Amino acid sequence: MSVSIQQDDFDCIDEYKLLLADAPKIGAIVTFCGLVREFDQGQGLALELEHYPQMTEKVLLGIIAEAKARWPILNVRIVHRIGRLSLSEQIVFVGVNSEHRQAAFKACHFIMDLLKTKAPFWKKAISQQGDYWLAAKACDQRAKAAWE
Amino acid sequence: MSVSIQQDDFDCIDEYKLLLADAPKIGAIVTFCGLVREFDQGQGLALELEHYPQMTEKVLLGIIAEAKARWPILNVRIVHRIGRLSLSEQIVFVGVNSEHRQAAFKACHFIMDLLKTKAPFWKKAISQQGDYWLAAKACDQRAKAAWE
Amino acid sequence: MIKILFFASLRDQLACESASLCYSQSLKNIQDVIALLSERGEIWHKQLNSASVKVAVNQEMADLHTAIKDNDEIAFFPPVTGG
Amino acid sequence: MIKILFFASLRDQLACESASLCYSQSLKNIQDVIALLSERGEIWHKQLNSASVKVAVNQEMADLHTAIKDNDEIAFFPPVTGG
Repeated sequence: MSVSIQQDDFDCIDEYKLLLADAPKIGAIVTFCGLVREFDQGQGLALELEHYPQMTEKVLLGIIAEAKARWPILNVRIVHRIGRLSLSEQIVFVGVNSEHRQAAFKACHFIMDLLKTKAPFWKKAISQQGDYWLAAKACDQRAKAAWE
Repeated sequence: MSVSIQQDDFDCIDEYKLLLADAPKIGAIVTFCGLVREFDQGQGLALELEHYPQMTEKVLLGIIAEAKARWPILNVRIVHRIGRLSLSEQIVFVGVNSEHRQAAFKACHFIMDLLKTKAPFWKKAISQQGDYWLAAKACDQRAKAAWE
Repeated sequence: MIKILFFASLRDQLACESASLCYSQSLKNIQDVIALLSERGEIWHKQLNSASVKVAVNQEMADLHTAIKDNDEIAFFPPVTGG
Repeated sequence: MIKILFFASLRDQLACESASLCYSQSLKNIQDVIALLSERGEIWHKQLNSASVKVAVNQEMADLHTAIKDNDEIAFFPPVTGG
């Protein structure tokens, strides 16, 4: 299991291959990739991602440990980018492998829901309508609460 | 949305890129990949996958239509291999993209659970312990029932 | 003519991949088709009347009471195990 | 010394990225730290007493009653929005 926080883009195929390396012990790989979606009716230009360095890794490793305690998963890989990201760019990758699919599906979904509400990242919208910090969403809190 | 049934291996990155092509309209891509896991205490050699040609595509397109009716997803890609597959080989890929992550997570999980119980594929185990047809699993029926 | 297909372990047990039946008005539904095929011998009777056997008519899942007509394609198979 | 960090919109509003406080035994918990920082002005008072502000001590989530000690790193920030 490993976590990378980086400005550079990542290659999903490299991340996927890392999870594939556990075959034939594993039968399932589930991946999530989050992208910069268009916003402000086409006037959004980019997101600027900031984080709290040492805490981020600590929180993400804690979330992975919690997922491992809940489901029989073998390996987890998290990559999260920081800095300025244009529309369509990759922001975050979460990949999980396991023997059976249910564990990988649930763990990957759980990790994303907890990352969204616990990992110290913040997004600033860069927009033709002006720049502004994004507000946390109530639906993300509800998604996290559903795992409790 | 598209479905491929093929003997040849598939490249996850090609499938991923197809789903990425909808950016910046989408903010989430969830993928599942199923692999041939080791079995029979290391004596398993391969799986032989058989299917019912025209019905398979019909069932899979029906499952995709059901997922689209339940969640706001944009695109779905399913690839399922047939023929003889050795340990560690890729069997099936399901990829879903959407604006928000919950829809892609749920739809991808749903499609796999329904594929497992409704799509006419059968697996024969090729093993040093002898060849045999795999039996359907009760847990797969329960996973499907949980979506009703 | 009605085309009948058998898949996977069921095909192996019956040693038969496909068969054709002449359509007649006495073949109203799947139950009638199974009754007719069961006359082929003990193994046919046993396998086609098993609680686990699945049936599709024209590539759509069906059951014992599904009506059939001339030129239908009927498939019998065990529970699916793909993915 | 206690190191204080501010992130994202909170840092922008306070126009302050980091600060240091001399540790003293009167600084028992986060509440005491907020009281001391609030003396810096109206904006500090308002922002640090907001219901939405989050706090971490040594990179672990904390609350008003979390005890502090010398050399701790305390961070204040708005609700997270990553992923």
